[in-house]
Amino acid sequence: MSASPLVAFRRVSKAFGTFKALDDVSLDVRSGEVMCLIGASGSGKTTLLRCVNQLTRIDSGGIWLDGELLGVRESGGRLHALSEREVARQRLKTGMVFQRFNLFPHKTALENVTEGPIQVQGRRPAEVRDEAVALLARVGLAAKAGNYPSQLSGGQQQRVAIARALAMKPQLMLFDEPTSALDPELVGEVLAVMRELARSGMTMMVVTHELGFAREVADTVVYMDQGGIVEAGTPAEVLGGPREARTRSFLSAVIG
Amino acid sequence: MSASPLVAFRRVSKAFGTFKALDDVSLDVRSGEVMCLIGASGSGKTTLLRCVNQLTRIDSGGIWLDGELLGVRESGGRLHALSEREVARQRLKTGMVFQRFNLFPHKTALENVTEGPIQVQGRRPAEVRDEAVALLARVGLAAKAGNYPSQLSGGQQQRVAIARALAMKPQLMLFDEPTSALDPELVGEVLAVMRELARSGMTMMVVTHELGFAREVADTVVYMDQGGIVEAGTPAEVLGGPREARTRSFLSAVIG
Amino acid sequence: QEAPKAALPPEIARSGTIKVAIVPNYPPMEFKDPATGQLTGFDVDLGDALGKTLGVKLAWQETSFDQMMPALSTGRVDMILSGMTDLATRHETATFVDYLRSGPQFFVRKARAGELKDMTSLCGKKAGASRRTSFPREIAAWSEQNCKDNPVVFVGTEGSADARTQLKQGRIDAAVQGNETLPYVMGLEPDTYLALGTPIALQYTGIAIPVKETGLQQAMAGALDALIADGTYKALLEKWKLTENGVDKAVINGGK
Amino acid sequence: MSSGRALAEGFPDLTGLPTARRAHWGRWIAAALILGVLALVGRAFAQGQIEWAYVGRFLTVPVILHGIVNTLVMAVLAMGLGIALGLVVAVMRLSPNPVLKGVAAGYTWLFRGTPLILQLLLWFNLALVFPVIGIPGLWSAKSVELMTPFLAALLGLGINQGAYTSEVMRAGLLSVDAGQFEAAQAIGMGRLKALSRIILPQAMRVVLPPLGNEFIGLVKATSLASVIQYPEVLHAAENIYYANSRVIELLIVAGLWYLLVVSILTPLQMLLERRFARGAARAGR
Amino acid sequence: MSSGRALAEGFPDLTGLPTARRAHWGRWIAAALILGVLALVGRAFAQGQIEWAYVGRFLTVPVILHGIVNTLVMAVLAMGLGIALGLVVAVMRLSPNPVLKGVAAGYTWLFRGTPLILQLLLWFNLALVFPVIGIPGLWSAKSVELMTPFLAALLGLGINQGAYTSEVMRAGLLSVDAGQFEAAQAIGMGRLKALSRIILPQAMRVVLPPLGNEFIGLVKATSLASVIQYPEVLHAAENIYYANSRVIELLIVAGLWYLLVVSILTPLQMLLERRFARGAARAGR
Ligand SMILES: Nc1ncnc2c1ncn2[C@@H]1O[C@H](COP(=O)(O)OP(=O)(O)OP(=O)(O)O)[C@@H](O)[C@H]1O
Ligand SMILES: Nc1ncnc2c1ncn2[C@@H]1O[C@H](COP(=O)(O)OP(=O)(O)OP(=O)(O)O)[C@@H](O)[C@H]1O
Ligand SMILES: [Mg+2]
Ligand SMILES: [Mg+2]
Repeated sequence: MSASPLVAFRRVSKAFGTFKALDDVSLDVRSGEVMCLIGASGSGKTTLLRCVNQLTRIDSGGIWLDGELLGVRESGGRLHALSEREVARQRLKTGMVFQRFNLFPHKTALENVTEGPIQVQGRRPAEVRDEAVALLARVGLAAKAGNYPSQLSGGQQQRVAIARALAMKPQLMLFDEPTSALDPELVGEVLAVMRELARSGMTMMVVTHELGFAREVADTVVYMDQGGIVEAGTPAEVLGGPREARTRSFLSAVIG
Repeated sequence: MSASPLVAFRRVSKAFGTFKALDDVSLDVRSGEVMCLIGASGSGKTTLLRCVNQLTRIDSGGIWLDGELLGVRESGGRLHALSEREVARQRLKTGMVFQRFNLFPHKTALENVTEGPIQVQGRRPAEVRDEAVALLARVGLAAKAGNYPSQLSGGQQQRVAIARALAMKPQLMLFDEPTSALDPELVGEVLAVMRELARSGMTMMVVTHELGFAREVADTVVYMDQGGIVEAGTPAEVLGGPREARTRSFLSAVIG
Repeated sequence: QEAPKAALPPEIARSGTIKVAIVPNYPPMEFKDPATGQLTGFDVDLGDALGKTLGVKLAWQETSFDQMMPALSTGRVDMILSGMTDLATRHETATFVDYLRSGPQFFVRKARAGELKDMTSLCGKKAGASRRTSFPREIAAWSEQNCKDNPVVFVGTEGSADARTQLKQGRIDAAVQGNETLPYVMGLEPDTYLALGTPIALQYTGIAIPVKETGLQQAMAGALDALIADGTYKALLEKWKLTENGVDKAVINGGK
Repeated sequence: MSSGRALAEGFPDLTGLPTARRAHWGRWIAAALILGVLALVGRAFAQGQIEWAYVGRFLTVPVILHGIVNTLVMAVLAMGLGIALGLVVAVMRLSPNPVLKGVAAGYTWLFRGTPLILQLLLWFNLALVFPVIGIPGLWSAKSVELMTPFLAALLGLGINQGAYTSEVMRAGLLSVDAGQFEAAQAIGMGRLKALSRIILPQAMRVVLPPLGNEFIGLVKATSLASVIQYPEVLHAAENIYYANSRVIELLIVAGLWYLLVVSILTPLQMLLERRFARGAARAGR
Repeated sequence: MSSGRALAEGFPDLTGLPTARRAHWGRWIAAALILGVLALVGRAFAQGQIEWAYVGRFLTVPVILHGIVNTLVMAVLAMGLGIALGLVVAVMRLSPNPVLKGVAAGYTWLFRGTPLILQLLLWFNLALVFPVIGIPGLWSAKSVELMTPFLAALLGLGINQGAYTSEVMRAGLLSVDAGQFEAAQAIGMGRLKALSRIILPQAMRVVLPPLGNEFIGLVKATSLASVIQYPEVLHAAENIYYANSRVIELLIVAGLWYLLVVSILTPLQMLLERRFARGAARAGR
């Protein structure tokens, strides 16, 4: 581990009221690494992702992305929150895929993908369009570019959401249970796209309950419980022979 | 089968548009009989019950309840529809329990039970109250009389719905999948109440997917398909050794 | 001839226009010709003649009755020339240059001429007049004097047109309007109305000018006297059938 | 917490550092600006040509007090009429009979489509159309005697309100689950009883908030009845300023009263809403 | 169909018998009564003291046509102002800053709580409070010259409308799923861009129907601007009846025009609604 990690969490804590959603978390994600986060409901997985994307603001500690401290600037021994504009700039380095897709319902699949590059990055529409069409083709939806989200199945919508995030050319992709709102027969098509993405070298943090996917694709599996990281290692280590009792009982419950 | 049946369907048909929901159905229900209706979705089970209760009006044929022709009067070789008031009177002979409970949300459990006797039958409130309390006790909800439906679990709501129907002292109870909107752990308490009711001698028509209940409690099991009765007999005959191929394939799918 | 013009306030002399508020709802004093929509009436003719004498143009500003006095206070207009009755209560805000004498007069429907022969036959009856005028008080005063304990019942209406509408329906027995307007109104609907007796009070109608604008007051009074002297005034009176109502000379604040 | 992996060096521990709260300068400047402008406006009003002494003097004179009472009486009665009509019309619109349906739709269209002031004047001047009203042979009366300002205002406001209320009611009735009507039928209730005891009380939850708005609107619309001599508060204020020319001052008096009434009605509405939310607390649909 | 069981005797086969349709006497009698009454009313109107010739003659005179154009121009502009204000105020009410929130709530309370006619007169007579308006040292103007009937009507109607519209907008903004805002943030949009490109277009679906009602109300409320001499259609009608005393006839002329406008607006609203339902066709939430 000589190269500096792409993402570094150091002693990150976050509480909602008195409830500690993240409790002193430290973690590295290397460039090109695919990390799967698993854990029971309420263990803080979503919160961890949202802190990287600054949809949630952390209480203490620090997160560095690509060497840059997120959300705050240190000066004179104090931390100063960044402006909305600076936060928006930092967000561009990450792409986020939500559990409930959150596609823009009033825009077609293509418009969903081009919206960010054109409106936020201010790039030339013609050029962006071509890229977007290519991206949609990459997620297998070339034929659906003109469809509105309501005219797509859940799996198709989630693939558009992935294309939308990729269109911003992020360095890191965040997935929050991307398949858990899907009917079982649609899960496969989304996982296939993610698998392809992993193979292409994208750094990914994936919250998922799909242990098969984790076992096959992840470089690292992280098991979380009660806002903390209980165990992290290769899929073989964490899923195959967990050291911690908590991990074992969780895995046996999930596999059933 | 010497005594006249409590309910008699003769050549009953009902179409919605061009779709035949009931197709020339003839059937007898004896007084005191517990009849379970089974069949695939869309086979016409609900429609059959609703015709007895006149929530749905039949197209042709006749249904007699307690010797009285329902919904129409014959005179001069023609059938004349009864007035709303006469239909309401005929409805009092049946009690209906819906899949989705349909309790009155703005009234307490007790008020739900007393509403009919006081408002429709015009009986003395004090007397009705005492009976209603006894009925709630019978379905195991003496302690919940003052609760609003929103403060009750699904199983409790359904038991209140049964008490509400019983309060009208019907001759026939109709149940339309009374447990299928319930979480698995709540199904038992409702079936227990129905079992007790069957034992007390109430005539019952029950649409259900609970084959165990049918096997144990029913006198007759009727299998419906495409708006018609395919097979009817004792639970042992219909569930144990169905004669018809359609029944066999349905049963294997359900138990499967 | 030079005197009135010299009295004009410098600002008006410079701009050459006087802004005048007018409410065109009081034929024949001022109204809009239904056919052409043009502003017309005695006040309009008189104003234009006054303007000519003074060598200025009159800019007529149509307004509503409620809005006339505020318009004078805010300086939106320089004066009001709109059949306004000179009342002592109004002297706080305005000084009046009186140009007509008139009096509120009862009139009834011709159909009831037999029953309502003279003014005293109105005692105990209902009489209506615009509540925006001083007529309510004058009717009360007249009733006090002439009817004793069988007073005229006053009904305040939205305007004189409304009073006539109510008279036609028989909602009121008599209406009161300034006698200067009666000939015109009776001409509109011939054989409908009948004037009763004589005016019940004597009032002045004047040009309202802010109290502190003494120069404008002098100019107007002077110009009016000039018109009276050269016969223009008399010709206008004849044109609008107002010969009964003329004054011999401009009066300042003649109202009580 | 042990993560089982070595962590890269070079990222300092920030947990000890205090975080300076970001000052939202933009927001606070905007707020300060607005407050400043409000203060200026207030000062100007206090110093302007408005004589506040008049406002104070006339705020509680008997005519004005009487006017505000009349306003409230009329608003309450007209709302009552409007609700009754609105309910009947809403039920008619949902009926299967095409004639009833058409009449109900026409009523809504006509009375929502024409200005209230016209409707008031037409009612008040009904005698132009029907000089005599009655049941031939049985009873009759001269319309002008029957159609007092009070009755004309009540009919005009109430019937106009009925057109608006019918739409609110219709939405309310449609919001109640169809299963409720069937459950009521199943225990032998007729249409009317089911409507009054089962459907309506549940519809109230949806109906009350817009009805509250409508009522506030109606309180203010009552001022239009001044054109037909109904002595409501604006009429009273007008009568005073016709005599003393203090137009703006008297209008402010009326405005303050309206503001008071509206301010009282809002919490009242909340209370009613809570009353009808009975049993729905945790329905969690 | 074989039921496998013997059926009891004594129940005749009714399938051959024709069913006499039940005549809904009650309903048809009600309908007939209503139609009868309508016919009578119509006849009375035709025969009453209303001179329909006048209605016909004045329906299309230039002053009236000019009036209805002015009505529409004012309604459209005031609605525009109202929507802009309503949007800003709605966003302010949802902001975390307590001052902005308070100012927004106060605005809604004040302008919804006072009669529109008072607001119109206050704007028109602003010179009572501010004789001169301007930026000190830079530019100034006499208020009475600035505050024409047109501008006063626009401000009065628009600002009042803004108070109502803000509530509609607030409901609309709240109706959009919070995930949409997060998704917009996630692709790097700022607050404003997210609002204008993502949230608002979706809120329109919820906002349009009540906004349509508000606009119809505004068209009719424009008639109040006649007190400050804005030459809208009712003002034009009044000017004519002051001269010829045909009060009811001219009011009917104005009423017919309003009715026409409202009748045209309703289908227009439908069209707009369909436009903004883009993509929502089968969302099936
Ligand atoms: N905005 C919030 N306000 C209050 N509590 C919150 C908020 N967001 C999350 N929480 C709480 O923080 C805890 C951790 O939430 P988080 O969503 O990170 O869990 P998770 O591991 O993603 O669970 P799941 O598998 O259910 O998505 C939960 O108990 C949740 O209730
Ligand atoms: N009111 C209606 N209008 C049109 N079609 C109807 C109506 N009610 C029922 N149907 C149709 O009639 C058929 C029979 O319906 P029914 O509800 O009786 O079936 P079921 O056996 O109760 O099925 P399930 O197990 O799904 O409740 C279905 O295809 C249904 O779509
Ligand atoms: Mg989560
Ligand atoms: Mg069913």
